[in-house]
Amino acid sequence: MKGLALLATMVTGALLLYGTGDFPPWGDPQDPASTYLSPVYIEKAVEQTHVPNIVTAILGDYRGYDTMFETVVIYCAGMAVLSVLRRNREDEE
Amino acid sequence: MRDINEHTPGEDLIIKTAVRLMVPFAQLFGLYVIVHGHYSPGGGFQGGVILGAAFIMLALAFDVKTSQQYMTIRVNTVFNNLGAAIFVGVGALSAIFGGLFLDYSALDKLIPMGPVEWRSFGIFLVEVGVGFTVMSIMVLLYWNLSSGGAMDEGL
Amino acid sequence: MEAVISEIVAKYNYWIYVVLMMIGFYAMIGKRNLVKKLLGMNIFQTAIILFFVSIGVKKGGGIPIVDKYQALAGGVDAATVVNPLPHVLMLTAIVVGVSVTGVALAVLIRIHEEFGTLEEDEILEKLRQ
Amino acid sequence: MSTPNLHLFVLVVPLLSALAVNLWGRNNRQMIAPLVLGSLAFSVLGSIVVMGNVLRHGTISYTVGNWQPPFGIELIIDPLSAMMMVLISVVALLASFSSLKSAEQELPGREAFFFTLYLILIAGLHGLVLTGDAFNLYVLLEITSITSYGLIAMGRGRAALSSFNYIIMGTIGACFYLLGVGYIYILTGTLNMADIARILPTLNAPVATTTAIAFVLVGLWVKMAFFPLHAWLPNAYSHAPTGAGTMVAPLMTKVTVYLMIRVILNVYTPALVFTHDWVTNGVMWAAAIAIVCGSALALGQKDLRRMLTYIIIAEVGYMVGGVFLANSNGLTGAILHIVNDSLMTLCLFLVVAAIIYRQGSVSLDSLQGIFRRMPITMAAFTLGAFAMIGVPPTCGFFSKWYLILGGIDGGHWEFVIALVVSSLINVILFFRIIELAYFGSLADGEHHEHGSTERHEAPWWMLKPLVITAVLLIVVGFSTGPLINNVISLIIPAGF
Amino acid sequence: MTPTLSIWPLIAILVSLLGALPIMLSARQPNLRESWTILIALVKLSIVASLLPGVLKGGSYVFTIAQVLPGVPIELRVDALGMIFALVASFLWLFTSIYSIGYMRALDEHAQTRYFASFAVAISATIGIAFSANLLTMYLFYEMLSLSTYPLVTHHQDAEARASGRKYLTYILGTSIGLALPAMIMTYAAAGTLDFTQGGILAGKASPELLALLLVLFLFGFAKAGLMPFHGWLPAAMVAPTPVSSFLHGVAVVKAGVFAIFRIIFHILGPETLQLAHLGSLITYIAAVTILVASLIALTQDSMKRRLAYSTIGQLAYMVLGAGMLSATGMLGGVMHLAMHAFGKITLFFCAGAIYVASKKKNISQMNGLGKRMPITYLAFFLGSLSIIGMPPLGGFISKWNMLIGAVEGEQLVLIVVLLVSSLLNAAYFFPIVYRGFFAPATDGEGDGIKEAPLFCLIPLSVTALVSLALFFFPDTLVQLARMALGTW
Repeated sequence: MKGLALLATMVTGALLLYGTGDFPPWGDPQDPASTYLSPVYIEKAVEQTHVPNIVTAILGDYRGYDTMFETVVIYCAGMAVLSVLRRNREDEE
Repeated sequence: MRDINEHTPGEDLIIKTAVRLMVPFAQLFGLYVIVHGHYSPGGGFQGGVILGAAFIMLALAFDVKTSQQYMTIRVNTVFNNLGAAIFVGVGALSAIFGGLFLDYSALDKLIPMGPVEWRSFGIFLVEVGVGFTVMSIMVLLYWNLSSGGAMDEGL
Repeated sequence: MEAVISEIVAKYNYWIYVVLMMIGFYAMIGKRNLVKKLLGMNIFQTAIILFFVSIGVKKGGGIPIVDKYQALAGGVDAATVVNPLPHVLMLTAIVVGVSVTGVALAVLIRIHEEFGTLEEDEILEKLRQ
Repeated sequence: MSTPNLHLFVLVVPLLSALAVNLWGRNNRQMIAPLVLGSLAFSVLGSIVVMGNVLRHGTISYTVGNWQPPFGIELIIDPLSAMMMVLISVVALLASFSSLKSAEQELPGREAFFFTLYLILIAGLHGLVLTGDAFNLYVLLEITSITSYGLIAMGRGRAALSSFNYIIMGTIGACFYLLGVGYIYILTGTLNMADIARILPTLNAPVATTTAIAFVLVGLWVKMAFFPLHAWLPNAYSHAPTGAGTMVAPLMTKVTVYLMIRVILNVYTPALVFTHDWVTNGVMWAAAIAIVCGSALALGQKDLRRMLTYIIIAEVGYMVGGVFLANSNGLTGAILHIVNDSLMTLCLFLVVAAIIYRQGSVSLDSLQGIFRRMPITMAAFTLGAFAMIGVPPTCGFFSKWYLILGGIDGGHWEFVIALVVSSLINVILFFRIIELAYFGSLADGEHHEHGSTERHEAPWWMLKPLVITAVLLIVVGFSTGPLINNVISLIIPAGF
Repeated sequence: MTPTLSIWPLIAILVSLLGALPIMLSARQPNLRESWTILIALVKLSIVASLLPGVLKGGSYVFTIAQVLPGVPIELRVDALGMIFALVASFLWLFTSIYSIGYMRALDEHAQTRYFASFAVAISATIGIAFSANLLTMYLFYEMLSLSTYPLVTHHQDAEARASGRKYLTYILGTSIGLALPAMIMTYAAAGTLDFTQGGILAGKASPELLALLLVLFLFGFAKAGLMPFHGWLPAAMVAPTPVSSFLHGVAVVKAGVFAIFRIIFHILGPETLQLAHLGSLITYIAAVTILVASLIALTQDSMKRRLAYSTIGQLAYMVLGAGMLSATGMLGGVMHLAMHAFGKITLFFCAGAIYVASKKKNISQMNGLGKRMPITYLAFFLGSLSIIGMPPLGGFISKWNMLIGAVEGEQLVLIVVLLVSSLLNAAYFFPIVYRGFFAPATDGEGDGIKEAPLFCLIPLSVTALVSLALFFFPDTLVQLARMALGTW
């Protein structure tokens, strides 16, 4: 069991590292991640939303849909915990 | 070494007093983090967690019941529903007012103050909603997990 | 050899996150104690967060908060600001992680009430009877 | 409300009514049923209208917050997702009738929480089929997961343990998916599905691309309980509260299969996924084994609901195999089977719910001669069983037809044989029960038709959806041709 | 002559399908229920008969129910071959219903409503098979027939009945799903259509190997035809009440299997195509073996119904044999035997049932001297057995004669021998029964009170016996239909 788990772990890790082979070097200003979308966000966010904190702008507006569901997720977590633990009182009564 | 028969729950005096003193400042700070999210690191989640932490401090220093004097279960329920409702509601509202979903600028038809300003304000609104939900859920999680769902004594 | 070293040095962030993640992953599938599984899960998610945030890094980039009026007047030079998108994503991921942990803890409490233990082997033993 | 947002209201109305249920339903339970049924009925109507629009005016691309993609989050409503929306809302509505009953019996005092999670889960499923953004998909995946963790953990006894295993496996799946997305993001710098599909072929980063694809697919396979990764499903679904199983079992795995199809067709192009033959063949073999093992394990079960969970695993094998046949017949069969299988599973789980409601157990020996106690339920069960076996003209036959046809086209005989074998095993599985139910006990000496003296049928509240579902099985079966010509054929990419 | 669009075929099917409802609803009043059954049977027979003249003129009626798969609708077509089967089935159903009333009431069977209802569904499935326009539709009704007869086989609900019910399903569904379905899909993949067309749809579209594979899959896939080694379900199914055995397992179900094989050979694979691939002998040899083995086993059976069952297996193989000769005369004989055997065999089963009702005797060894007490029954039995054996002046002679001619034309010596030998065997296992009945002295004290079975039983069996007699003198319509079915007129 443990051996199997260890093997699985090693294989996964090796695969992940192997996958990084094609990546640009870390923090390279020219890598796609920081040349395709992010410049537009950085340059446009303020004038489009009047929010100098770009992270907030993206979080609240550009990707507001994500954030909405994120709120729902934590809401669900609360409800789930409540409903899972609530049973005790029923059983005691 | 506190006396077993002593009924006032929680830890010793110093902690209680310290918590009493800290809670208002913590809450103030939490509010600041929420509303100042536009201009500095912060926003609904961060502020909400800090606000929640304030109540959790109460529950830690005294016990869950005590913290429920400051935020009753009913209020908590209202808060977490209200928060989610604000966010979804703002989105739905902007869709109803002719825009696309979550397109705050569409709310300009409701109160004219300029589409871009509305975007900024809409972000603020949803951040407040997020803050409500996160705060109340954090407290709720602590109440339940610490007391195994009974929501009375706590740790 | 040189090439490999330089490769690793150029991307050591990935190595760190992979190692961290594998610790968590092993705990998740290898450990027999449910709480350890849960902790492994948290490490796992933390590793992913580290990974994403490290994507956002940009040499010579500052924090993604700019001066509003200056930005409105003269615009912003993208080179001076790190990539904000990964931070946004990770805010979401953190919240998801917290939620899952909360639910998992609640479930663990129920399991402990049900079986009186959190050791998987003992639980399975109890189930067999 | 304005039509361009209708599909979002299909999602939002259940969400808001979930909040309402939680807020007001705790104290007065009369609130719950109208809220749940009303919102779900609305989403049924809405999704049907959306489907009509899509079929008339073609695919809709919608951006939340009115930012043009890839900056905002894009929603894609093409015939496939429209069809899934209709399917989800219909199944959810039908299931909710029975869930309301069994919840009030099994979870007294907790219905409010139960249906809050229930409705949010449905909303999450709608979001999943709508979204056109890789990361948004992850968030919604987590929503559906967390809600179902909660729903499952509400069950009695071992439910908590099963739920915990599900949490671990589900998180692994979701995180693998997230990793894959991260790799894609590093390579392309975008999260929009259409954008990724446009950029990815132009890069030459074979290693990273392959890794990304592998992790995304594996993550989804964990979520849908594809063969080697299926261990969590039977416990989770058979220990869940009856009301939860009735809705989760038909929808969750099918929607995940839909996601896999979506990812393969619209994120990575088929050209990138089906590059290596050994991979495709491996998956085909895994699917074949999944089908055979799932059916074989089902044979060993002593409890109807547990038996059905293993059949679900086999059915997942059907669909994954159908997709990886990588020919149009196979894909058609897979998509068709998503529809048919969720209806069949719904039908059978509704039967289970009805029986449990009446006699508390569905262990095989408790089904002795049950036909004379619950004739309508068992009649519907028989129809569902025929569909599972694949007897024409029930819908199950036609999807199986396409899958086998695709298997023959692709020359994957192992898959064809597995399909046939599993149908045969299903014959044994279900006729074992039918024999018990119909010809089982004549212990009490009265040898005359209709043991109406002891007849004890489930309440109409649970029977109505059951009967409707059973009829749907036939109707869908007969409308296979139109369904394929008008909807599914529009989805099959030209390369197939 | 272009096919005319007509809804009557659909109605002919639906009338008994929907008729099941009033039968179930009138469970409480048996008389009403039985009169429903008779009424439905009459209506169905008249509808089928009303379609006959058009078919005799060379026309055909089509009706498309639904377009389920591209190129494969669920469609009904009434042509000559189907007409033969439909006529025989609906005609005999009428008399079986009458007979059932006598039988079931005399024995006071339980669950008669379920019995009559499933019977009604079964007959609609049979007509559906007869009127199907393509393989998919036929497969649909074929499965419907299997499933609707399952409750009839398990009717008694005791351990034995359930065991044989299980066996029945295992054989029938197992083969139809395991062999026929893949074969059908392969055919579709190869030909792109499944319509029954004169001369087959696979001409030039399939390699000889594929053809051989398909042929074998289909031959055994339609296990209702009882070709060895897939015959085991038929003797097992004899636990059912006698009307079921007589009609379903003497006529409808088994003939459905043979009919399906006819459709495959004539209209899917195509005789010429098979001829080119030299596959005719394959069919004939499988059939020949079945004939001989089945007849030999029949000799050893003491239970009346089991003996009849094995004789049925043998006779079914005759029809397949005839079709397998792929020569005009041979095929003609095969097709005609479908009808001839139906009348003969149902008579025999009716007699067996009548004897059981009158004397509660199942085994031949106990039936000494019964003939004197129930002369009509035994006379009918005699006629029926003559027809099966194939002696003039009974219908069976014509069909067997044609097959013999076919064998001679084809210079297939083996087949000639098989046909002659098996006829002798048939005689060998039928005549003893008649002999015991009339001439063997009744063991003393036995069967004093025994007299003829109730009229409800007696009329049908005498009618069917007379019909098989009449078919010898007036076979023209049948011959014409058969020729049209084979396109050789």
